[in-house]
Amino acid sequence: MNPEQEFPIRRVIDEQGQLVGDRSQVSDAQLKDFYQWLVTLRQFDQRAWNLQRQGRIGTYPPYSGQEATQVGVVAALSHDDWICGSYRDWAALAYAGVPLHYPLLNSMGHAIAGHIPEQVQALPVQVVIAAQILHAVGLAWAAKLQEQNRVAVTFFGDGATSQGDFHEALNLASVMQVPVIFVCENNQWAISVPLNRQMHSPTIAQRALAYNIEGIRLDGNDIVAVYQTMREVVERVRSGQGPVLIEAVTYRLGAHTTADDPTRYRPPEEDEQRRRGEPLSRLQNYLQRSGLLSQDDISSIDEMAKETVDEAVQTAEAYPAASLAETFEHVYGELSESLREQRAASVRGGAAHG
Amino acid sequence: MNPEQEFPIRRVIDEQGQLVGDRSQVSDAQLKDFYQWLVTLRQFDQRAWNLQRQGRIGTYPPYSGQEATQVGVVAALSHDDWICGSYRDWAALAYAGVPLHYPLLNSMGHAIAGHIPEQVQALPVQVVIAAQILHAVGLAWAAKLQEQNRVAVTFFGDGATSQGDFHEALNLASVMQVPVIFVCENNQWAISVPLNRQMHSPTIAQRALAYNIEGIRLDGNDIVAVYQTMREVVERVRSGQGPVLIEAVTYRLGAHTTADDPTRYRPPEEDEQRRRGEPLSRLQNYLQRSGLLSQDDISSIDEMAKETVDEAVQTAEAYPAASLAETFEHVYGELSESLREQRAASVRGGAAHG
Amino acid sequence: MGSLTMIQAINQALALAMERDARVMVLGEDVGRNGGVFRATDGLMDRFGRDRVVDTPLAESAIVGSAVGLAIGGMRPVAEIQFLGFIYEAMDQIGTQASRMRFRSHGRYHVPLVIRAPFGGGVRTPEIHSDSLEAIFAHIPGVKVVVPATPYQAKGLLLAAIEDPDPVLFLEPMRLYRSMREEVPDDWYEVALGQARLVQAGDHVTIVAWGPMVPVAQAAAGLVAGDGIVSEVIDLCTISPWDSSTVIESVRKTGRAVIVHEDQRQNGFGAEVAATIQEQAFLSLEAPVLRVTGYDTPFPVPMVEDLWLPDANRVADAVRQTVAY
Amino acid sequence: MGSLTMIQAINQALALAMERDARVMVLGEDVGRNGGVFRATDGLMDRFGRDRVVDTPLAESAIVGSAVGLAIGGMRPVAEIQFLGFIYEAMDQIGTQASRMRFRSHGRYHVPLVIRAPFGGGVRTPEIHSDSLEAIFAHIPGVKVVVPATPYQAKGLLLAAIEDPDPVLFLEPMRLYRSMREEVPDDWYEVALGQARLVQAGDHVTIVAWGPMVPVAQAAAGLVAGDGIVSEVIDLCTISPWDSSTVIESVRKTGRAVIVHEDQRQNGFGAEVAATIQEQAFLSLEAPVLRVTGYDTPFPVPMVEDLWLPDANRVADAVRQTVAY
Ligand SMILES: Cc1ncc(C[n+]2csc(CCOP(=O)(O)OP(=O)(O)O)c2C)c(N)n1
Ligand SMILES: Cc1ncc(C[n+]2csc(CCOP(=O)(O)OP(=O)(O)O)c2C)c(N)n1
Ligand SMILES: [Mg+2]
Ligand SMILES: [Mg+2]
Repeated sequence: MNPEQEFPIRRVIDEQGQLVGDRSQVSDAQLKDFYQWLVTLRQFDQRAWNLQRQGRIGTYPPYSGQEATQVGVVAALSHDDWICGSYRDWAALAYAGVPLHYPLLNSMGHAIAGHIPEQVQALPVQVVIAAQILHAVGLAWAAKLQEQNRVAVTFFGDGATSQGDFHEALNLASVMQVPVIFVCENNQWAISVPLNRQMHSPTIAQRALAYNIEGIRLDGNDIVAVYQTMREVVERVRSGQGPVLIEAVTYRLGAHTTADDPTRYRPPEEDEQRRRGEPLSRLQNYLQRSGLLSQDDISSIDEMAKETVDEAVQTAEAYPAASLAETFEHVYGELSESLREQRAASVRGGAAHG
Repeated sequence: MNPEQEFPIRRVIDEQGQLVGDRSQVSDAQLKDFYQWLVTLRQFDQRAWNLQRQGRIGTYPPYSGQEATQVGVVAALSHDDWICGSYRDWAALAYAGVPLHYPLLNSMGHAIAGHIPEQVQALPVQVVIAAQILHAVGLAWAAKLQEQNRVAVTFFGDGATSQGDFHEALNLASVMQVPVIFVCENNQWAISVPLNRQMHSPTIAQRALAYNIEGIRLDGNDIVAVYQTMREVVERVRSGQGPVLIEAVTYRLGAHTTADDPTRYRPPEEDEQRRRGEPLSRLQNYLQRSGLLSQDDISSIDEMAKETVDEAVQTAEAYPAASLAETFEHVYGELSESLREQRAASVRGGAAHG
Repeated sequence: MGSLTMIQAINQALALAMERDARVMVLGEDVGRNGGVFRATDGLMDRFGRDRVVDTPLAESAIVGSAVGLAIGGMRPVAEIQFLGFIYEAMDQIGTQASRMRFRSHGRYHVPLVIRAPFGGGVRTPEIHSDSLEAIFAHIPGVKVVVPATPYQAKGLLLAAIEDPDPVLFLEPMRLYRSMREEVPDDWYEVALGQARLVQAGDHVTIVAWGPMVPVAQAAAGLVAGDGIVSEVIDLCTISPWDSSTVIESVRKTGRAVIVHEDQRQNGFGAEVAATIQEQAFLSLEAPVLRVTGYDTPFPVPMVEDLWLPDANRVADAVRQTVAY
Repeated sequence: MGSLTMIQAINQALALAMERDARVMVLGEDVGRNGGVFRATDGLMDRFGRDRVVDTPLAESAIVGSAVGLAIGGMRPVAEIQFLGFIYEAMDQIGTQASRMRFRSHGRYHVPLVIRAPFGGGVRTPEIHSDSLEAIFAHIPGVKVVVPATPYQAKGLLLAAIEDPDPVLFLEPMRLYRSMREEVPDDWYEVALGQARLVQAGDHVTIVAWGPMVPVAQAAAGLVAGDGIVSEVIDLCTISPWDSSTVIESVRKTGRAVIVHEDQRQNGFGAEVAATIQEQAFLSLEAPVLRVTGYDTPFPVPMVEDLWLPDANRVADAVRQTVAY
């Protein structure tokens, strides 16, 4: 078996922004909306980076380069489909309806950042690599049992595929034939570990063969390929045809987090080459090339994005501080006697030495 | 991909004992020796079952039906290759040189049963499903680093393939390209769970595709297929060509353990059909058919086996009882102060109420 | 009302819960067709179907991790870990996932999940099958830990656990599965989590135990009664959150305490009980709080387990020692 | 002799061990090219090559499980778990495998394995990264648990751990990695495992701490010195097996004890220390043994962690309370 042949990369718009496939499932309006999202999300990501550098927020994990995958996937979902992502999936959450100041609250250390707004069906971001993959299987399973016609989507990295939970999740999902879509954001790196030290196989999609489920490899920097493929996959999965594994081939443009220095481990040539395919300029090129986007449009979208991001920053910075007392509230549904006493003591302690 | 086509079952002697392939890599003498081992091991297994029924030993996990795989694999190893098996792999250990009274000591609850004799390179039997697969990877890795020219073989069940450790082990082994051979004894059942509830894929061998390593499916009830394939595989693995996954298709003739009642879950028809291929009668049929084994041979081999088994039972039953004091000896290389005190107290307590 | 063993009481509780609430489901290894290796789930698959009684693949992390999703998604999963010793495979899904979803989501989600697991010695199992691990889970905020000691308690506590909005580890002492019968009402009833049970009242010493050690504590109380020592025996029932008030009140009365657990001594849950007693009943204490426990070795081979396990004699010795102090 | 931070001392210890013994190897996530996320393994790959400094796939169970095999196979693996909070993924390989190979094989095999892991708060990490779990491992027979509190200690303890024939969990307090410098000999030296360290002598109260709480205990001792209270501060250094003699001896002298740990309170290791003190120094105790600890909640969000963590004031309050008892 030749995996690269068996799992060809689906692509509709190439690195230069040329149409190389069928884009009949995505309207011009949709594409322009995607563009606006990608611009806003990119600006946000860069602003967050800067805020961290200024000491205004804590550790932040940038998603730049992966926006097309995150947005394209979520765009193909219904509002009550489940989303279970990792720390790097704030773009997906934002597109799903989580306000943009949430990731900032998160990096500022506010507990509320985990409280996904009620109208969004998503779990809080996951830090433990691969754990959320099993939650998605369970959510999809619950949906199937309750005949809810919902699917669950889970995002995870290339590194996550090495974890036992990845394997156990795909196996269980295939045995139970639950409506879950596994989206691997293969950004080539797990912190400093490149894909070829993570696994000996050329593709991640081929792991689907182990579970007798469908595996699809696509260009994760091409939002059209992502969106169109997902539309098709979501429909199939929703209709009960079992789980699907998607490998979205993409690239982490920035550092792993604000605490990381990728120059320690990324060869500059490879970096240079990989950056070329990044999703935002690609989409912009295509839209400009096909006359769907003028220079004026670009400026005004940039402007609007800046406003949106400014607002998110202001909201986050104006947010009331988290309190220690709150920490005791959500350990259990009810405060135990001992926790009640500890909470009281913590307040007294604070008062005594405030 | 059609897994059953991609991974055809290697077979040399068929269920009726007819030669259907090339057996040039195994001599007549070797075959007769195998036969003697299979007879002895089968008798032993049945005796152990009876001993448990008589209350003379505790829980015992019979291996009947899987002897060809266990013996055929070990026969292809060198003396210093590592063996890491599960609770059901006493036939493998016995063939490797562990005295036959060890499994009895084990089921009688003697601590010494874990002390594999010095001349055998094997880990004690493993109860936690799939944990030993990682140990084998580490042992193979150590051998590679120290240029020892050793391989490691690990046995595990079909159920074990669902565990995270299985996946992590195969992935790590393929990345590090260590000399390990993964032997899955696919006996169709994990206690009461049949293969098709354990996984959605028709074969276990196809899991090799996920790791870009070689996968081989063979008739685990055909000792010639097992032995010849293993000879070839061991040589390749020893020469540094990376790990191999072997699916030995076999059948657990008996209960999961003496505590299990398979009539609760095994459909009689399927059971009936599966039993037909069992390794001992198959080999006997072949040997008789080809004039290598007379009725007299059979009787005398049975007789010898009985003696061997009798001796094992006597040795085990004469073995001095384990003591509580010993329990403290091998927790750490040295007894801590606290353990020393506890040991002393345990002896006092025993004396006071003896 | 019937006279049931603990395993029957558990089976009945599961059936009742499934009957009453269509969201309740059972999943685990061999829980379906086989009815569980101890028959805790016997008959449930025939009665409630394959959708609600699920034989899972052999993967504990998958069992618990998917159950977290099932619970958030609206079901009420009761997962079985075949033996507690194998729960380490699911440790992350319990310790950083099930236990933290409520906390992580600042109250948006919670995980009404019960994880049942047989544990403890006295039945001569192979390695790992007899390990006691309640102390480890008692140290993890966000999960509750329950250990029944009688058939009646088992049913009522299990039903309360299934109704509880948070993850509950329900640890079943294997050696008590069939060791005694007790009258158990046929209907639904709950025994509240987090409350200790006074097994017998006494004035001279408080013996604190749970699960498999409750009968041992009772037997010890019987032995020392011959010496004129009247013991108060308390069954904790829930290890986390535990009912320290009942224990403290008792020790304030008796002035002496002996804690009994089967688990290893070092940092066993007895340590927490002893530490709390001396903190909160210091001035009442006439003698050090003693612990009678398993030794700090792995659970031993079957041949010596009876010697390793705390028995009535060892407990009685400790009681005499503390009374004579 | 150089003035080193703890992270430098650890790096030096690893380099020294690898230089001296070709069997010593380092494996884990990002330990190679990147030198570890805290730079503990910085420069080792360049110096000792890719065979001995291995960037593994992202799989903790594989890291520990294969290291068990490596150790039995003749190597001396030093595995890194990137943050202690992720060690649950390897729980089975630690709790039933590394810890039991000696026991299971009745002494035929042993596992000379060191597992290093940064832990603890004070550095505003995302969720799970700051969890303290020493109490859990202290409850598992067959592993040792070491927690250094200074650069000198860190190097000497790590070298002793690498020489030790049994699995050692070596837990590195993140907040002490770069918080202070200390003179550290360039050469090989060992600080024996299992021995507590007298940080300062005193007569009025014994403060027991380890790792990240040692500087806090010292600061508290400074605060109460103003009230005329002279504290004896003891750094446990090794949590399992722990040096109870040193602690008991001290409490017999001072009659009072305060235990400080960052980990949650319920069944934290402080429970074992308190339980043991009252057992063995009962007649010397003038006041209950107090515990100053993290609260029984998950480690909180960065914004409140300083309030959650025990600090010198909370410890000083407890000291005053016990002295005034
Ligand atoms: C179980 C676990 N182990 C280790 C870590 C530390 N860690 C955080 S991110 C990361 C790399 C993840 O790589 P990948 O899955 O490819 O996701 P990416 O960061 O590239 O999005 C590691 C090792 C963790 N968070 N969880
Ligand atoms: C981690 C773990 N989970 C559960 C068990 C209980 N258990 C013992 S054997 C077994 C089935 C194993 O099936 P398989 O791997 O096919 O091996 P077989 O018994 O058929 O040889 C189970 C579930 C265990 N020993 N370890
Ligand atoms: Mg990645
Ligand atoms: Mg099997």
